[in-house]
Amino acid sequence: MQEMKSETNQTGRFGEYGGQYIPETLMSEIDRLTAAYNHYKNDPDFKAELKDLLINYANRPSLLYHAKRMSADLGGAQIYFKREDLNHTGSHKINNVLGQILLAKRMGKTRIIAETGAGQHGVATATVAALMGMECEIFMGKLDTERQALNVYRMELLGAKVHAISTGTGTLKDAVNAAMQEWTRRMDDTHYVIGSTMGPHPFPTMVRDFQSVISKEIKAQLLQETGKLPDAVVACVGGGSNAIGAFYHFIDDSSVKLIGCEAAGKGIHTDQTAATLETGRIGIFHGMKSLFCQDDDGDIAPVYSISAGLDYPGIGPEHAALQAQKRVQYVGITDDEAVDAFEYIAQTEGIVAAIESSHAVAYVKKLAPTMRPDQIIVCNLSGRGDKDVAAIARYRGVDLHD
Amino acid sequence: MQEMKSETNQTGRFGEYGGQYIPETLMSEIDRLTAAYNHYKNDPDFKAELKDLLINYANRPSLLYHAKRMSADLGGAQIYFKREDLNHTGSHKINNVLGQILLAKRMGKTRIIAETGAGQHGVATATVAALMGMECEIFMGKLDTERQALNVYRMELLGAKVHAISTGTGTLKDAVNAAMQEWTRRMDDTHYVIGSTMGPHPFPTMVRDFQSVISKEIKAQLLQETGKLPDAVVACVGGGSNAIGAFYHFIDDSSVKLIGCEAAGKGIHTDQTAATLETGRIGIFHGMKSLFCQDDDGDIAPVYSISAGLDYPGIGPEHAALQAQKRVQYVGITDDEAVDAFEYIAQTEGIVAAIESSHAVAYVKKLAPTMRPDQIIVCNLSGRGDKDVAAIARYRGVDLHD
Amino acid sequence: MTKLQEAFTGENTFIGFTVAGDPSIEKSVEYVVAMANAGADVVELGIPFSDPVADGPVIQAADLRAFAAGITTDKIFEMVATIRQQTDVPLVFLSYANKIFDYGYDRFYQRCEELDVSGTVIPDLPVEERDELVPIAQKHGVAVIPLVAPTSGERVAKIVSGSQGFIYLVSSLGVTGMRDNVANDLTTTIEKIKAVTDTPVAVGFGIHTPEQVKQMNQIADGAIVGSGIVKLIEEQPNNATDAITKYVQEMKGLAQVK
Amino acid sequence: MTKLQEAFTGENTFIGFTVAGDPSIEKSVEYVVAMANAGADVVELGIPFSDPVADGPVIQAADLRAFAAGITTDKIFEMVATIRQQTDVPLVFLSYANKIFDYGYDRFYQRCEELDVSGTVIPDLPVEERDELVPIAQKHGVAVIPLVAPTSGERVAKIVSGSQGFIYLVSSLGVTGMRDNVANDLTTTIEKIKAVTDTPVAVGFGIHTPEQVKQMNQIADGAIVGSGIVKLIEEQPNNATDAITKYVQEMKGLAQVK
Ligand SMILES: Cc1ncc(COP(=O)(O)O)c(C=O)c1O
Ligand SMILES: Cc1ncc(COP(=O)(O)O)c(C=O)c1O
Repeated sequence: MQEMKSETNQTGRFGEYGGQYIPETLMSEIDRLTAAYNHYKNDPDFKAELKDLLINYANRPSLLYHAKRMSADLGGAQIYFKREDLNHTGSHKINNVLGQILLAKRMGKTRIIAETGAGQHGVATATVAALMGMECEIFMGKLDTERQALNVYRMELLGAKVHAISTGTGTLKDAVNAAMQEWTRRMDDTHYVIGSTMGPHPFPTMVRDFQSVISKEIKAQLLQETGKLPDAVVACVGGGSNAIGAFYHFIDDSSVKLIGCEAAGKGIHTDQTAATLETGRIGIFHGMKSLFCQDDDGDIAPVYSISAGLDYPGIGPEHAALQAQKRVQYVGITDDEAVDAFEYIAQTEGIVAAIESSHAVAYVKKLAPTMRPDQIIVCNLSGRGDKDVAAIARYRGVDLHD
Repeated sequence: MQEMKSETNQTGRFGEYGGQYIPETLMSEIDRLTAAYNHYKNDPDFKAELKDLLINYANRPSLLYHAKRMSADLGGAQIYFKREDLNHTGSHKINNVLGQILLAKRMGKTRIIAETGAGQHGVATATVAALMGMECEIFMGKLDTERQALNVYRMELLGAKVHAISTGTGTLKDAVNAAMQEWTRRMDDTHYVIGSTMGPHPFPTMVRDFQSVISKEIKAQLLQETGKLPDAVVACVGGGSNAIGAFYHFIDDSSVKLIGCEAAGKGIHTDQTAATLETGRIGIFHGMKSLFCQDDDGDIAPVYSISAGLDYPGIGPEHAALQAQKRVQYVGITDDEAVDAFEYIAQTEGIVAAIESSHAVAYVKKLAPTMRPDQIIVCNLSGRGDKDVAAIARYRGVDLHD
Repeated sequence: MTKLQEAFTGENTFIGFTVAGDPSIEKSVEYVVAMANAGADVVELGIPFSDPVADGPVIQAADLRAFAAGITTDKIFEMVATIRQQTDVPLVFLSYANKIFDYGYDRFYQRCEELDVSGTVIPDLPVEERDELVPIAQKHGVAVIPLVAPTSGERVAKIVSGSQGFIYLVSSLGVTGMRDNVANDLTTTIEKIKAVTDTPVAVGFGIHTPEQVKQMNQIADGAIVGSGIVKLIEEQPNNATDAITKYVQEMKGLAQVK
Repeated sequence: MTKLQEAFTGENTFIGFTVAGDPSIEKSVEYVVAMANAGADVVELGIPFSDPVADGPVIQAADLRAFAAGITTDKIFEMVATIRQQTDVPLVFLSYANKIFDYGYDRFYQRCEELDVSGTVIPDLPVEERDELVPIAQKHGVAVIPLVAPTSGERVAKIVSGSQGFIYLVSSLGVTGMRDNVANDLTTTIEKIKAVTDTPVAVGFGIHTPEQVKQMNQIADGAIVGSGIVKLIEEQPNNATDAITKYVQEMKGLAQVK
């Protein structure tokens, strides 16, 4: 099973997926980044500084929380939540951002750019840029800046400049396009912090490595508490970073079922979905060969999910490979199921989880009752749901004039 | 200096402040509560369960974070932030709520009521009530429910019922009135979780004890990191719970300066202020003898602060006593200063702190440059500021249609 | 025998309550006098407070009307001076602790003494906190009327021992207001009180029919009616005299209920 | 010598770009033919993509116009068939990798071969990923035109070795668009290329004046103009033929700049 851990080769292939499909203009910079990453990831100084920031700034290790009420209520497996929502800035995004910006600093960069959808990754990036005294510009679809005006102001408050991108659908995909373009224009002093396990190599590998702290902690925490491995690990999948982070150190443990929950939106048989792994097909986009939601002619299709963080037409190449290898099972969770789970975990455990993470919780609700009480599910709570409360209210028909 | 630690006597007096000024109808219940608290606070089982919840649910210990960039920028003392903002639910309020609800459970209660202003304490209460499977009703001024519609929905999401109180000014003080009334009506199965070090004995003592984990941790963490005591501890003061929590274990250490920052609003010489310790006078209200903002005829005056959590016309009796003893210095921080500090810490350290906590940060900005680099200030970040971003934008004239 | 105790010597002892200054100082004087003339044995005058935690919506609204009319504690004493020109009915104040504390205990009770106010009912001053005030009130010959609640249990003896004037027995849980069923276990509480003291016991909170007044006068020494009267003022703020007169007469059993 | 290489044998070699289907299939055919007739040595035909990451706003807008006109890859091949009835000007496609990948590499290059399309420029297919496609293109005799950027540095040799058709040298950083100052260190890059291969070098991105075309033809083998032409279509979508003709003639030095 060694190859299962899908170590990347030189050009970042995971099976047939991955690669570096980007303009030549960026390739030298990407080469430099790859070299720098390969160097610093083994550099004791770099590792020590990153560890210190993870502990003393991001608030790691995050709790592994035994959800006793929910376990009892569902009447099956013991459910544990990995509480990435308790990280500084409220999601797993900070793990990756700290790693990349620290790396950028070592590379001599003074300016950081990033894309953001709902704003989580943008806020994390603006945060760490402020902490490290770096210039920061965030690219965000115009529609998203309107839907998430508060997050725009939050990033500005942190000292970042936010660009509203009106090309295309004015959403996350277009923000990535714009950030890529900006990087092409100016790379000498600038690092582009991609927010998920996507894009050209080395991003999918690098982001995965920075996020793999999640499964490393889960393994140690659960072993200490129960002396066992989990029977299943469940995580939501947008670009795939929190999921691969939660899966990584279990990939070689064949007894551990790994389940990725993608956003089915109104249902995978409707055109209002973002379930790339179930409905997409292989393609080349945003620097990688992977699975994408596309129309008949190879154009990227508009996608839909109630969750802005899962509303992306692609998937990280490592997930495409893990699906092909049948190592990870990917399931679609509808808006309805996610909202139900959002409410359920709030009322059962007093945790307001991100609507993204609620997709994973929704699957746990189905899975747990089919398992024995001596079995264990670990569900990654990738973020907190404060940002989602207004949208959930709207979904339930409650009009908030906030 | 033993008496400095202001151990309460039987009726909860701190010097001339404190006491139990409540209707006779409630007194038997208050007596039962006092007895229960005195019993369980020394009960190993209770202590163990609370400790477990603090660690495994509230995410304690909270970080003690060395703000190096801010220390360097201000060019004086080393600044450490106690990161209560990283607690589950985003503020120190959870420390107290966990303690009280656990106690209520031991007392056989099945129903929890609480007041809330901006919603922080209400959310924390609804959260823990959900966790412990207890009924929960929250009392909130009508005006506040309108200003904080999102927090109302959040509490409902957690399973709580929220009552909008339209009597009086429709704000926090009236919410307390209403919760008191409700408790008077129904106390057999109901515990009233007061959210700060206020109200009749045993609340000011009990809430302080539950919050004193803050200073206990600060002391241990700082000793471990620097081998020293801090030179100053700074905290914001609304009812006074986070401040007393941060001060408590330093009260006997006379070398440690303790500074409480209250909300001066538009200025302590205007009528738009909530600076009780500087502008209030002794009175009897909400079950305690303490300092209150009052008009000429002994009626409670309307108060004002940009910060909903500090917008209260009274102060916990222990603070009134600590001021009288000159053990703690209380300073007023204006809206302007607090908003500046809110922006400053965001841009310097990447931390979006609560506007309440920003009052303490504002004073640190003044204090640090007057101190030597080998001196240490610990500032309590009582909560996170996500809830305040919209209000700060409005304050800065930015119109967010979120 | 004090003036207050004397008030409890007749039939159907009735204490009427109104908020001082509701709806105006003049009218409020008129209504107090009307109550006295209609046969009220004691009149309880509420001092409005910004935060009347122990009161229900009817009395809270009366407080707001009184504030709108510009009421202050000083003006209330002026009001009482005017009332005293027209009646010597025993008067007691209902006041939250802070109003008295902030006025100054000594100054307050001195004025009470001057104006022949017999007692004070302070809902947020339980027996535990009474000592700071009772000696001062006593010095001026003013009773501090203790409240006993259905929940007082073992506390009763401590509360009523050494009491003066009368004892205010809260008829049921909760805040003031009109209730149809007044709790029935009052008898037990009254027995507990009577075991300790012979200070008269008046029952209040939730009483609003002549039958209730009669019933209370059987098991206790008097009845207090608050919201019932305040409601009449709310209904016709400037013309409540007749209604109040009739209401009090009915309560006293001096008139037929229509 | 291939048809493409032949195109680089004259003076002022000029490659004109337009987006296929902008603003309509008919007009797009007309504009390609007009370019050819006006003297363009090669016409580069952009295949619209939903997410043209390497293009500036002018070409992005053209893509949208083409999509609005219902363009698809199949229709583009039909377009080329029509074009081929009127001109045998060398044609190359500018396409993002996914459009070709999704159409099927073999199927795509087979159609190119059938329609005498000489090459493909794929902005998001760097040398690292070329191998999956080049053998197939070669089988069909279609050139995969490599892009070299000012930032390519040591990568140049690897990129251009074994190249066919021509080499697309990106004149300056960033995406396509009109720029006034074309970077001057092109010469160094061209020298690096020439040290490895004699495949012709055409410079593109940011070229829009006849002087720039002349200058590029001095230091390199040809110039590519994209946004300059697309802008003319944007200005008068249905009547751009004359403007395009004149523009191409000026670029070729066949007409005076007004
Ligand atoms: C809380 C949270 N979870 C999950 C995601 C999805 O991203 P990924 O799949 O990279 O973890 C996001 C993205 O914004 C997020 O904010
Ligand atoms: C974050 C935060 N800090 C401080 C306070 C003030 O309360 P206290 O003075 O009891 O700490 C509040 C009250 O809501 C709060 O939410």
